[in-house]
Formats: sequence, C-alpha cells, structure tokens
Amino acid sequence: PALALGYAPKYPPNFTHFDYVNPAAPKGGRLVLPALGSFDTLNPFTLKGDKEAGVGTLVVETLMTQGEEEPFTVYGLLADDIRLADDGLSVSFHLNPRARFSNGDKVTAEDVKFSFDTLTRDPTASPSYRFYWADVARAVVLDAANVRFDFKRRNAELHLIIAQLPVFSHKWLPPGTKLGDRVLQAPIGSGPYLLEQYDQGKFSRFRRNPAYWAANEPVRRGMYNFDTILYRYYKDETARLEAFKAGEFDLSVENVAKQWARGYLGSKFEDGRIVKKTLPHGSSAGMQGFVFNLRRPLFRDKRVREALALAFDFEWTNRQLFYGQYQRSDSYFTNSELAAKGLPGPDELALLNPLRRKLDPEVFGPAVEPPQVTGRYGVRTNLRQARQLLYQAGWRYQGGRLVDKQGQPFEFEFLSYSRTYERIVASWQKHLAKLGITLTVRVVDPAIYQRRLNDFDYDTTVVVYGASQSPGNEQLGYHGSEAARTPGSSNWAGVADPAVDALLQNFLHFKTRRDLIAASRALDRVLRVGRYVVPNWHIPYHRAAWWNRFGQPSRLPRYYDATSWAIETWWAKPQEAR
Amino acid sequence: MSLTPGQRAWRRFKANRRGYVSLWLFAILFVLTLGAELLSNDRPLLVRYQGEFYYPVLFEYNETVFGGDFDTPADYLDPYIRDRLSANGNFAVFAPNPYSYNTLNYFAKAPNPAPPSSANLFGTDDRGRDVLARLIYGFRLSVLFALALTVVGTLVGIVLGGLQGYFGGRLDLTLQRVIEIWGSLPELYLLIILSSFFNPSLTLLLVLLALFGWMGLADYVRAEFLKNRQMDYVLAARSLGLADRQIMWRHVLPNSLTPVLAFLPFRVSGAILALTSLDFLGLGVPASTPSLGEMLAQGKDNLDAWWIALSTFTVLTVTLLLLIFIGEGLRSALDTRKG
Amino acid sequence: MWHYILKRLLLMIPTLVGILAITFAIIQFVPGGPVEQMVQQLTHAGVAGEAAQGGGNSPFKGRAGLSPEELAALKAQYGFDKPALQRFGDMLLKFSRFDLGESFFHHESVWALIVSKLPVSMSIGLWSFFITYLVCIPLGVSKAVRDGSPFDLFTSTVILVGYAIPGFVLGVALLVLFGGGSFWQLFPLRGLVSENWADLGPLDKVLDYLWHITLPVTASVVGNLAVMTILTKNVFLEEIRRQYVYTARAKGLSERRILYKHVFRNALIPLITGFPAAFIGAFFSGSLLIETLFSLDGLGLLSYESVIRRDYPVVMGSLYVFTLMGLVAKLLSDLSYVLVDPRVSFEEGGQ
Amino acid sequence: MDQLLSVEDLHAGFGSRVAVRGVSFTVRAGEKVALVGESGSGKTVTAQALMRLNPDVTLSGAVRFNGEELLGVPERRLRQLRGREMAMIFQEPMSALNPVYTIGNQIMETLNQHFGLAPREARRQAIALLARTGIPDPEIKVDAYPFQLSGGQRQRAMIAMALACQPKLLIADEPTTALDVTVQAQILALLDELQRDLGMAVLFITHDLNLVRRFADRVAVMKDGEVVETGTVAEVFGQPAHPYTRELLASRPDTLDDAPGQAAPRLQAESIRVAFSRRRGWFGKTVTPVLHGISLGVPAGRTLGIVGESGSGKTTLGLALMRLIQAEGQVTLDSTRLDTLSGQALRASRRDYQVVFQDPFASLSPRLTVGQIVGEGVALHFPELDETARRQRVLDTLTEVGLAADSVDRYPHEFSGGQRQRIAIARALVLRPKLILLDEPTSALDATLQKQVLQLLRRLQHKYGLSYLFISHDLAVIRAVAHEVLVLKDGKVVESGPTRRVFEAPSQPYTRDLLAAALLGT
Ligand SMILES: Nc1ncnc2c1ncn2[C@@H]1O[C@H](COP(=O)(O)OP(=O)(O)OP(=O)(O)O)[C@@H](O)[C@H]1O
Ligand SMILES: Nc1ncnc2c1ncn2[C@@H]1O[C@H](COP(=O)(O)OP(=O)(O)OP(=O)(O)O)[C@@H](O)[C@H]1O
Ligand SMILES: [Mg+2]
Ligand SMILES: [Mg+2]
Repeated sequence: PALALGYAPKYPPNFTHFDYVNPAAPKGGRLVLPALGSFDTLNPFTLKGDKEAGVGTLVVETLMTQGEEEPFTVYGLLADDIRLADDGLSVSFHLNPRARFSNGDKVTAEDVKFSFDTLTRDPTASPSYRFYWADVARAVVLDAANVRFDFKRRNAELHLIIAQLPVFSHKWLPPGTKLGDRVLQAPIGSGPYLLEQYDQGKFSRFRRNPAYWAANEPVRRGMYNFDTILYRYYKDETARLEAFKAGEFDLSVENVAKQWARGYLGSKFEDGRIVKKTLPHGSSAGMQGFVFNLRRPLFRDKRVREALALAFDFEWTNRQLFYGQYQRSDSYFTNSELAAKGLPGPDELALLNPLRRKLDPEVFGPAVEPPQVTGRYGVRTNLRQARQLLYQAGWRYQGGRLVDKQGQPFEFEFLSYSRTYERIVASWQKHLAKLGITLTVRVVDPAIYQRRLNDFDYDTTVVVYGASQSPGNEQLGYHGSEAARTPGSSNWAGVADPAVDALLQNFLHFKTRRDLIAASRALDRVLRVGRYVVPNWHIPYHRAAWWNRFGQPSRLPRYYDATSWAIETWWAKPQEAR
Repeated sequence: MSLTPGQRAWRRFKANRRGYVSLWLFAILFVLTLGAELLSNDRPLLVRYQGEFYYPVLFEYNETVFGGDFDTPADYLDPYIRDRLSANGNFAVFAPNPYSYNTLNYFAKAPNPAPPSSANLFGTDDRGRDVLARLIYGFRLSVLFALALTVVGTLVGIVLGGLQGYFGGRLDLTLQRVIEIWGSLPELYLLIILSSFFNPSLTLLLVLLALFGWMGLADYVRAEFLKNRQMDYVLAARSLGLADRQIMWRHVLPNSLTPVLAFLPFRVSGAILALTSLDFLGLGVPASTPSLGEMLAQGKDNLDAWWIALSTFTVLTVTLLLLIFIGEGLRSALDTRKG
Repeated sequence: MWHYILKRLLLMIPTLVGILAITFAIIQFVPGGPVEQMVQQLTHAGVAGEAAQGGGNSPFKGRAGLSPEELAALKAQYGFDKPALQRFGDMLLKFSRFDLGESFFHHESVWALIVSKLPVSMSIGLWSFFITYLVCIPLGVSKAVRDGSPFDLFTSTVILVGYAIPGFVLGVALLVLFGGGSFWQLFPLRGLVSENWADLGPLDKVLDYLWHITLPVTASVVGNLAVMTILTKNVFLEEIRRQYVYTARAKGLSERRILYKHVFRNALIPLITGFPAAFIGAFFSGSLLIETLFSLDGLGLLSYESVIRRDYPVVMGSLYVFTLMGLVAKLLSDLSYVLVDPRVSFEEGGQ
Repeated sequence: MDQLLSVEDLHAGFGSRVAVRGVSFTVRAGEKVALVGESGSGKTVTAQALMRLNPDVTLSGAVRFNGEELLGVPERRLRQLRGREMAMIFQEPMSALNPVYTIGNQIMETLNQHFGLAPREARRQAIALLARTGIPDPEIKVDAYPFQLSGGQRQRAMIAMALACQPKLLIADEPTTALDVTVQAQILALLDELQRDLGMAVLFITHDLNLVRRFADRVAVMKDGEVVETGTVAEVFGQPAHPYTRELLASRPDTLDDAPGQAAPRLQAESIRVAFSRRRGWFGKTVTPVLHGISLGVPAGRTLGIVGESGSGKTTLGLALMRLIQAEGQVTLDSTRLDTLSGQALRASRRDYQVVFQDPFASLSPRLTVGQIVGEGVALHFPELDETARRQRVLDTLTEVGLAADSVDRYPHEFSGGQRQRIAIARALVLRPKLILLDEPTSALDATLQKQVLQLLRRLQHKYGLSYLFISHDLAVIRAVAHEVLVLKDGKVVESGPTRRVFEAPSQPYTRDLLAAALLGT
C-alpha cells in the first residue's frame, strides 16, 4: 500500500493514522482562509481561467497521497496498492474497493484512465499535465479495479509521480464535452468536501461530505475536521492583512519579512486573540541566488564571479531589510540532508574520484561556504580580497573604474520583473561601485522578462533552483549542458561542464536514497565551487498567524505547507467554534 | 497712471496676495533646491587631509587619495575613510544633511525603513536612503520635469485646440480624427515596446508623456475657440486686416485661457504624479532617480513607515497649494475686468 | 446639423479602423506575447517575492523548458500560426458584427467579460461622477462669488489636500482606519455586496450595497473634486462681471438664479467639454488601484491584466467598444456646444 | 406730487477713480425726467447706482425710492424692487442681453419672476410686448437669439423686457439710439401711454435734445460727474444757465455745403445679396434672404448715407461690402475687385477700408487696452513706424475724437458707451483708409461731441479724399454728412440720389414717412 523512493516507508502497512494528526480530533466548525486574486473557473484542470483555490485539493483526490514526514513516500488513497514492473517500464495500481465519488459511484479503473487521458489529451487542459507525464505512454485498464501506466523510458521516480494523478468521474464530462466546457461546474470527485456555494472572484464555500468514503482510512483519520471551509478572495495584500486583523478569516501565512515584523502587531496579538508563530519545517529550500549568465564573456572567469559574490553583504541585507528573519542559503539543497557539508564523504568521493581530472581541486576540500561580512570596516575586507581576484583575472583600474585589457569598463545589468529586488540589490550596487564596477538594475514587465529569460538575454537575475526532498531529472534541466543550449530551459547560468553532466547521470538511475544523497552532495560541491550564483537566503520556517480558536495536533509534520496543514489537521475548539 | 499692460497685469497679480506670496515661496523653495548639492550631499564641501585642501563637492577624488584601498571614487561616509579624515588634524566639512539622494545609510540603527532619528531627520526609505535628501532632490527633479511637461503639453494643446476651434470645418474634422486615433494608441504597449529597447529614463518618459499629454487640454481650448471666434471683436480684428494667426494670438487666445489656467496647476502636479504611475509596470524611471512619485509609491508600500508617506505627501500638497494659488493669481492678472 | 452629424458618424468608421489597425500593428511589436505569459505561468520561472517559499511536499518536477513542438502547439492555440494580416481581417469582420471574440486567459467571450465587470465599474463610476459634479459645481460657484475670502482659502486647501493624496494612499488609509483590522470596524473591506446578499430583503440589499461602496467611492471621489471645482470657479469668475449679469440683476432675479441660469449657461462650454466623456466613461470607469484594494472585479483590473498578460482579444475588444463610446461621447459634447451656445457652429471659418 | 425717487449727494467710484460726485435730483411719480450731458459724465453710472447693479462700484450718498433708502437695504428687498418697481433699459443692448438665451426667454423670465406667470401665458405676453415695440413678426423673433437681431431689434427687445412688469420707474439709458425715427416715435408713444395709464415715471438718459424737448418734463444736465443744471425743459432749454448747457444747445450738425460735383468712383457694388440661415428647432434650417441684390456706388471724397427702417439690412449691407460676411455680388474698390480677393491680398487690402461697428463694446477685444486696440492696425499696416511714432499717432487720433490721453492704458469696459464709440472711430481713422463704413457712429455721442466728430470726419474727407458709407437713423446727421443717400427697406433699395433731392422731394411713400417722422421732432 505504500511505496517510497529508495528507502522503506515510515508507516507499516497496517498503520491506523499518521503521527502528525490527532485521530480523536472533533469534527465540526468552520475554517476561513484567504485567497489572493480572483477566480473565474471551478475547473482546476484547464489552461485558461483563474482557478478557484479549494476545488483541486478538497474535491478531487489523487491515486495515492504523500506522507509529510518522508522525502517521497506515497500511501494508498484511491489506489490501495501500487506495483512497479520489474523492468521499470510500467506501474499498476489496484483501486480501493471502498472508493466512491461524491455521487455515490464507485471509482473504477475506467475513471482513472479517463482522467489521465483527458488531462493529457484534451486541448483545453493545461499543458502542464502533458509536460508532467510526458514520459507516460498510456494508461491501460486491466479490469474494473486495476489500471496500468506504461512508460516510454525508465525513470527512477515516474511511478511515484503518476501516483499523483487526480481522478474525477467520467460522468463529469459526458462524451463530446471538453474540459473547457466545464467552467463553472466543479469536477465530480471523491474528496472530503463538496462545493456548497460560491460567488465568482469573491468567495467559495465547501461543506464536509458526510458520506466521505475515506473518513476512516488510515491516511485520512483525524483529518479534514471542519464542517465548512470558506475561502475569501482578496486582491490586495494590505487589504488582506487588515481583513485578517478584522477577523474576516482565520489563518494568515506571511511571506514578506517586513510585513511579518511590522504588520502583525497590535492589541489582538498582545492579548492572545491572534497567535503569531513561526512553524519550523524541513523542506529543502533549494538555491535562490543572483545567477551569472556564463554565456556572457564577462562572467566566464570563475575568479570574477567569486569577486562579485564577495561584494554582497548578506548580513547587512538580512538585518536591515529582512529583520534578521532569513538564513543564508549555502547549498543547492539548502536546509536538507542533500546539502554537502565539510569534506566529502566516502559515498561522494566514490562519485567524484572518477572525474578528478576534470574537476577543480577545490571540490575535494571543504564545501564552499558563502562569504561573510564582519568587523568594523564591514565588507571592505571582502572587497580587498575581491580586488585581488579581479587583478588575477586581468582587470585593472583606470580613471576610477575597473577596466579590462581593452579598457572596457566592467558594467553589468541585473534583470528583474519586480521592484522588490531594486531594494535588495542596492547595497550590492554600492559595494560593487567601490570595486569600480557598475551594476544597473533593470525592471521589466513579466512578459518581457520571460522572453529575455528564454533567450538567455541577461547578465544576472535572481532565480530559484527549486529542489524537492527527492531531486530528479529536473537537475539536468538546471545544470546540464544540453539544457544550456536549449532556449527556454532552466539552465540559467549556462553551466556546460562535462564533469557536471557526468554527475547528473546519477539522478536518473539511483537505487537507494543513499545513492541519491551522495549524488546530490557531490553535485552540490561541484556547483558551489563553480560560483555560478551569489547565494541568497531562505527561511526554514513558516510565518503564520491565526485566530486563537483552533486545536492543533501536538506534532508538526516535516515537509508541509502551512495552509494545508491547517485544513487537514486542525479542528475547531468546540467552545469557540462558530 | 501710465502703466503698460504688462505692468498692470503684474499689479493685479500682486494685488492677489495669496498668489503673490505663493509665487515667492515657490521661487524660494525652487531656488533652494536648485542648490541641493550644497544642502544635502554625501560628499563633503571641504576636506583637509594631510595639510591639503580638497573640494569633493566639486571634484571627484579616488579613495586612495585619502589613504583608502581602491582606485575608485571615495565614499566619504565609509567608516574607513571617515577614520582617515578625522585622524590627526584632518577634517571634513559636510553639507547640513550629509546624504545625497542615493546614499544608503549603511549604519542605520533600525531596519529600513528606519524612523526619523538624529542621523536621518526624516527617517530612511525602504532601502536605507535618507528621506530628507530624497525630498530635496526629488522636489527639484519633479518640479523641473513637471514644468517641462506642462509647458510642452500646454503649448501643444493650445496650438492644436486653437487651430481646430478657430478654423473649424475640414481642418477641425481632420485634426479631430487624428487626435482620436492618436489618443487611442495603446500608450502602455508603446511604453513596453520602447522600454524593451531603451533603458527607461526621465527623458524617455518626458517625451512619451508629452506626446500624449496634450489631448485633454486641446478639447477645452477648441471649445473656447469655437465659442470666441464668433465674437464681434474677432470680426473687428478681421476688418483691420489682421492675419488669422494674429487674431488667434491677440484676440481669441487671451479670452480662451480660462480652462487652461484652471488646469495648469493640476497639470504640473499631475506630471509629478505621472512619474509614479508607470512604476508598477517597471516602466517608470529607475528607482535611483529621486522623484516625489517614487517616494509616494514607497509610502504606499510601507504604510506603517508613516514618515515616508507623510513627508512626501506634505511636500506634494504644499507644492500643489502654492501652484494653485499662483494659478489664481495668474488668472486675476489676466482678468482685465478686475482692478 | 443632420448633415454634420451624419458626416461625423460616417467618419467614425475610418477612425475606428485606423485605431484598430495601428494598435494591432503595435501589438505585433510588443515583446513577450501570450505564449510567453503562459510559459511563465507553467514553469514559474523567476522570483517575484523576496524569498522563495520553502515548504510543501510536492516533489518539484519542473522540466527543462518547453519543447519546440509544445511551443508551436501553444502558438496555434492562440491563433498565432496565421499571418497577421489575415488575423486583422478576421478581427475586423467579427468586430463589424460586434463579435469581440474570446479571451486568451478567461473562459469567456470578451463581451461577457466586459459585461461582467460593469456592475463594479458603474457603481464606482456613476456614483463618483454624480458626486463629483454635484459637489464641484455649487462649490466652484460659491468660491467664485466669494473669491479671495477665507471660505475660498479654506475650501481650496481642503480639496487640494484631497487631490494631493493619491487615490491608493487614501484607499489604504481608509481601509486601515475603517476596515476594522487596526482601528474602527465600520465598513466592509471588500466586494460590492455581502456574501449573504441573496438572502437579504430589498431594503437591506440597498443598504448593504451602499455600505459596501462607501469606501471605494470615497477614495475615488476625493481626488476628483479639485480640478472640477477650480475649473468651475474660474469660468464663473470670467463670466460673473459681464453686462448681461447686470441686466439679469436689474430684472430682480435672485443671485442664485442669476448664477445658475444666466451665468451658468454662458460658463457651460468649458464645463461641458468633458461631460459626455465623463458620463459615458462613468459606465466603463476603472481604477486599478481602488479595485485591487477593495477586491472588486472591475474594468480597471481587466484592462490592466489584459495588457500585462497580453490578452489581445480583450485588449482589442475593449479598445473597440470604448473607442466607439468615446467617439460618440465626443460627438455628443460637440453637439452640446451648439445646444448651449447658439452662436457656435462647426463650419469653416466661423460666422 | 410726491417724490418717487430722490437722489442726494450721490458719489460713485471705481476704486480710486471717481465717476460721479455729489449728484442730486428727484423724479416724481408719473414724471419724465431727462438726464443729459457730456459723454462720460457719469449718467450710466448714476443710473446703475440707483439699483446698485454693479457690486464693484463704491457708492455713498442717498437714494430714496418711494421713501425707502436703497443704498442700505438688503439685497432681498432690492430684488423685489428691481424689475418690478423700477426697471432699466441698458445703453448697449447687444452686451446687455444674455447671448445664449432667446429674447423671448429673457422677457418671460421677468414675468415669471415677478408675476409668477406660467410659461405659456408669459410667452403670449412676451410676444405682445415685442409687438408693441414694433418688432415685425414677433412670433418668430421671440425665438431669436440676440445675435440674430439687428441693433434696433435688440434695443426693442431690451425695452420690452423693461416694460414687462409695468414698473413705477423706468430708467432708460439711451433707449432709442438704434431706432429709426418711425420706430422711435412709436416707442415714445408707448412710453407716453404707459405713463398716462399707469403713472409710470421715466428717468431718461439721452443725447438727443429733440427728444428731450418733445418728451421730457424736466431735465438735469451732467458734466464731469456732477449735475450742473436742473429744471423744467422750458427753463433749461429756454435760459440755459451753465456754459456747457449753452454749448450743448447750440451744437447742431451743420448742413453740408459741398456742391454735388462729379468725382471718380471709389466703391462700386453690384447686386449684393445676403441670406442668413438659421437653425430651426434641433435640426431644421431656414434660409432667410436679407438683402435682395443691392447696387451702389460711392465716389472718392464723398459720403453715401444709408438710412432705412431698423432691421432693413443696413448693417448687413455694410458688412457684406466690407467682406466680413458671406455675400454674393461684385464689390470694386478703386478698380480692385474685393469680392475675388482672398488670403494675404484681402488682408492687405483692408488697410483701405475700415469699419466702425454699430455695437462698439462688442467689437473691442476685452483683454486689450485701448492703446493696443487702436495701435494694432497701425503696427500692421505701417510697419515703418517705430514704437514712439506709433504711440504718438494713436494718442493724436484719440485726442481728435475727444478722448483723454490716459485712455490709452485702460480697458474697454472701463469706459462709457460714448467713449467706446469714439474708440471704435479712432481705430478706423488711425489707419487713414480710403473708405470707412460708419455704422451709427454717433448714436451715443452728445450733441457737442457729435458735432466735433462729424467735423473731424469732414475735415479728413477734404484733406485726404476719404469716402464714407454712413449708416444712421438720425436724418439730421445724414443731412449734415451725406452727399447722397440710399434708402433701404426690407433689403431692397427703395430710393437713392443726392441727399438734398431725396430729402426735399422724396419720391417713395416710405421715404416720405420717414422724413415726416423725423421732421416731427425738429
Ligand atoms: N468699469 C469702469 N472702470 C473705471 N471707470 C469707468 C468704468 N465704467 C465707467 N467708467 C468711467 O466713468 C465715467 C462715467 O461713465 P458713464 O458710463 O456713466 O458715462 P455716461 O455719462 O453714461 O457716458 P455716455 O453718454 O458716453 O454713455 C467715464 O469717464 C468712464 O470712463
Ligand atoms: N446672424 C443672423 N442670423 C439671422 N438673421 C440675422 C442675422 N443678423 C441679422 N439678421 C436679420 O437680418 C435683418 C437685417 O439686419 P441688420 O442688422 O442688417 O439690420 P439694420 O438695418 O442694421 O437694423 P438696425 O438699424 O436695427 O441696426 C434683421 O431682420 C435681422 O433679424
Ligand atoms: Mg452711458
Ligand atoms: Mg444695424
């Protein structure tokens, strides 16, 4: 019933509930949540339209569900069993005989195939499904309760990814209708909630399905305790925060440091009516950073990149701009066991040693840490070091500016589509100026930004190398030399290094989690030595505030999203339930 | 009693106390900010270092001149340089407000935006720049920008509106169509296109806003001209043999200025605000440019940092009030029926 | 007159075609089209916030961009596979039947989209419009009569302070003050009506509606007052000393009547210039910032989003409709000149 | 008889400029008092002060109406009196009428204000009033806007408006300046009738001494803001005490003594036609022909007088000849075809022919000083003159028409009606053109000034060989200046010829009527 990627699932087959829920949580009450923006469709699967916030998760369920304490383990939900073929080229699921759609119909293999086919073939469906399951060749109905997915090629995690397939009843889309014709009809799903009422762009209200089939399944016990879940839509952040403080909704998750520090204040916080808390999590933060586009000759030299990174004063930035809420990101797998630390271990060396000739010797030393700024003269010490590196790289001073051999001044541009970064980059600009380097900030509109990103037409910009707990073939997209040549890819830095390519192969065919960890750490070391980015920061906890009328389980999950955590595991305190 | 018309207009202007005083105040503010570099600057007015005098406000000196490390322009607020400048008999005389519009106060006590303190009288903005310095420079820049934009927009509006209204008929019909088409151009897209070719700059914005800024006024002027060209004095002027140009300029225009004068102050302040309006598209001027518009946008984003919004807003309101009062003075100066 | 009106109406056709053609041409040069928009939506590249959100357990499986075939498919979906001229021709043909086409990003026709935003736009627009004119004209008149008095100074200051506060700052201030989050809970923070509107009685519905629009209308009106008031004041000052005023006074008319009948009509031309446009505009008014702030779905937001997202059918469709209205408004204001002042004519050379 | 109105020691001023100093006079109920005097002596200011019409004028002294002190009463009370008890006919009917309302509307308004008449009834009365003032087709004219009327028609609309509520006191400021003698007689008869029937008193401001003699009971003579003499008409006219009064009475336009010799033709016009199109209702349009093919000629150094009923098309004819309105027909000036000229050539040609408009106030740009107005043409057509020479020339011309030198820097609205008329004359004369169209150029001038201006015109004619087209209702003036006359009626020439012949042996009945009416007053 459960399958994990390269390790044994935490919960045994006969487990009764997750540890991070309260199996005895009382049902009832109401949870009101904010949503940003607007919605004009209740269909979560289409390309067009602004999507409603709840339908996708509350009304529709997936074949299997992920445990929130392990990197990548799926537990049975609609499918109670999963079997990966020995050749790794197909996976089959056995459907739970109890599984029912909200209209009472049994969930059949036909529905699963129908859902898959619709999502990947319907022209009005969002193309992201096509991309996501591009390597799945077809779904095959074996019998009413069994369905098989055939793969085009072997892939270490594809069987777990297809387990995330949302399943809806074929009755929702009678023959001849397209997804795009079902704009204001929510899908017929098997989820714990039913859409009760909505007003386009304003609110949507869900009622707990009293006949929910999975109420006592182990993956659902003690979860989804509210009778009503109501989303209210706000278009403006200020309005949203004010509405929260006015009690229009119950839970606010903040992601702007300044707001967190200054907006969540007042008597309601002081007397405990609103609880303001940081909730630690273990999710990998990946790497956010200012990436250098190596396609530009200016950044070809590693010493130059290193010098530029030395000029960035994270300590000041964090203190003055972020109220000290962030931590420096040091790795491409920040905040996870996948990040390299200290000297390489034996597993890593096993991967690195064969490439020793192609690798910078620094890789075999301690993992590279981002520079720090300390002392009375602050960043000056770092700048002196940077100047040294620049001298080595052939730069010199002329007329108060840093110039190359041809006398061309050192100038580059920071591209962004949000004003936020002007402020963040300002101090870097200042320090670079001291080095004689001119950094200009260019803010463009999102479409132009995307166009320039696709064409790799930028000097530097801020990007996130997102990372799951279980990295996979996306790493090839980030760092592979093929991706470096493909317009529109995510190899923003343009890394084209045979050694990196070799290391990336490890993500396609690994056996155990240990292998994966070793592969990640080895890659991490190499990339960090490459100084492709000026590492930014991350936050290892959620910033959340809520009205004090809810019960929470005593344990937090490890990898989770704050809002889902509330929806799934909280309950209304009876005396205060509204 | 023998005063030229100009002198009489000036007397009427002076008679409007409010407008007169406002003009003075505005002129003083403007002249003061023209010398912004002397009021608010991160480069000292005078430095004595190892027995020699330097004038950083006028000349750029590299850091190495003062014993620094880098062969790049000195940052006089850097503690390393400050230490050198205050050691054994050296000294530096700073402007009353030792920040320029783009100076980061790297040593603010509180996170940015930092509230008013002795270091930053009006606090700092959200990246640590001194609000007072930005106000001083921002006022200067915004007013210059706005005046330029207003002059251009008003002139074009008057000329085209006047031509339409005065000649009527086919010219009117044609110009009207041209204006309609022109006015419906997707300004935003043009900006987006242009900004993908050029770095947004003040000049670019000035040109673009000027290209589109005159249309509203043209309608009003046209209407006034349509009405006034029917007056008998126009007939009389024609009978003198005046050319249309002269009739328009001397006879119709002075009597058609009411809406122009009413809108003038608003155009100026509108132009100041226009500097912000495109910011949210990333099409405004670079944030390093000190403009009142940029400060307002900051004020909105940092509502709890009241010192940004409040000080900018005050400057803006005062400017606007002064302009309106000057406008009223101007109106009564042109109103021959009075006084 | 008929002749002139007919001429103007006929001229609207080439004007409209011209406008559409130019805009269409310009759009061809806009960097970053709907396809890029969609790609960004699909791949979530770039960072807008200050820090990437860690969290969640959804395994991140972003792929290395889109393949050329996928891109081509997306392009075809938006009709970009056809040559521009053909697309333009198709569009004109459709527009001539008042068929505005389908939005790229919404599941609705452009018409339906515009219509669905009208309640918000009209609510704010019409109320602001009426309040503006109802306040500005009497205020401007009494300021003209009392030119230079303390009353004049005081009201000038007040309306100018109102003018100088940008709408969004005022909006935020109102929201914070009266939204209940930090100070007083007097007005609702979002929407046009309450969630339970359907269950209310007729009177309650009206009250609920008024209660909801108070803040947004206030925020959008306050800045509008100054210009109109000062304009009114100035034109009245201009007219108030004419001889016909003495004649009217000699008839024994009250000052009110003199002002509002005799002077008013003479002063009307500048006041009326913007009027039809403002009135028609009131139905289609949109203020991005106020709509966003009060979570209203209006045309301001629609236009802005359609520009930013490159939702060209919406851009062109609304341009078409609004321009048509604008042209009609302009004609109306021209006709109103003649109505107001019999001496005005549009003929060549006057007289 | 009790005093209806008594004015004592009235002072009025504009800022520092005092226009009226210590004026006193009385008007009894049903009495007709004439106020005569020099142009610019303060008659209009005095009249307007009685009703406190102009808030910019500072007043002191006492004005008692029916025993009630008016200078102190609140506006509310004044409003009840204005229009109802005391009504006013303004000197310049064009500027005094609201340009954007029909005259009917403006008359009805008074009726509605004081009698609360319903629109339908008010309209009926308005038409009746217009008819009584002798406006032809009152049912149509009631819907005309002021600019669609001739000068005399406007003036009659003004009179109708003042008489609408049958006031106790009528203040008539030059009420008949634009009326031909027949209509004038009709108006005077109307006033007489009202006085008889209702006991209406009339305060009558005029320059026309004949009128005073014929019509008034008592007379007050003003000069320089003061009343220099009062008394019954017989007393004042019989034994004038003040030198100014004597001078006034002595001034009569002397008759023309030139022999009607041959002279080279200067202006020649062939079958001039003009039609006005007028909007009817919203979209309709009617075209009314006003001139039906008029031909005329003016020799060099001669004056052609144009007379005719008010509304007969005199002004229109003049403007058509001057190429200021659209017209058909040929116009030749000194062998130049004016009607085919256009653009720069037309503008340059304008130096040779100038116009003095019937309504001087409206023809003066309100925002230019008199110096600018008069100097404008000089600067244009005599570019060779420098600033000082130009100014000197302007000053000289202003002095010639009897305006003080300080006028140069004042604005048109700061003058009296007669002064404005002289400004308009100065503007035309200063260019020394070959031909001047003078449309009622002396209607607002007192007899002395009138004489002075006419003499000036004649002197210039002799000196420079100027030709004049002289439109006037005042047949005495016509006789004094015109070598030939043209009698217009309904847009057609009914009679023309040498003045003496036409005046002594009119061939047409219309001309005979006209002359009869005029001589009645002599
Ligand atoms: N608005 C004004 N400002 C300044 N002076 C004025 C104003 N109006 C009139 N005056 C002056 O006041 C004096 C009296 O003018 P008023 O109009 O009463 O003369 P009047 O006797 O009616 O002359 P006329 O017979 O020419 O109409 C004149 O000298 C004139 O210049
Ligand atoms: N703009 C116009 N539109 C329509 N009708 C007009 C217009 N101007 C003048 N009229 C009419 O043309 C006729 C002739 O007018 P005109 O002004 O030439 O008369 P006039 O002979 O100068 O009379 P007066 O002695 O009263 O000045 C009048 O009946 C008048 O109503
Ligand atoms: Mg007078
Ligand atoms: Mg006339």
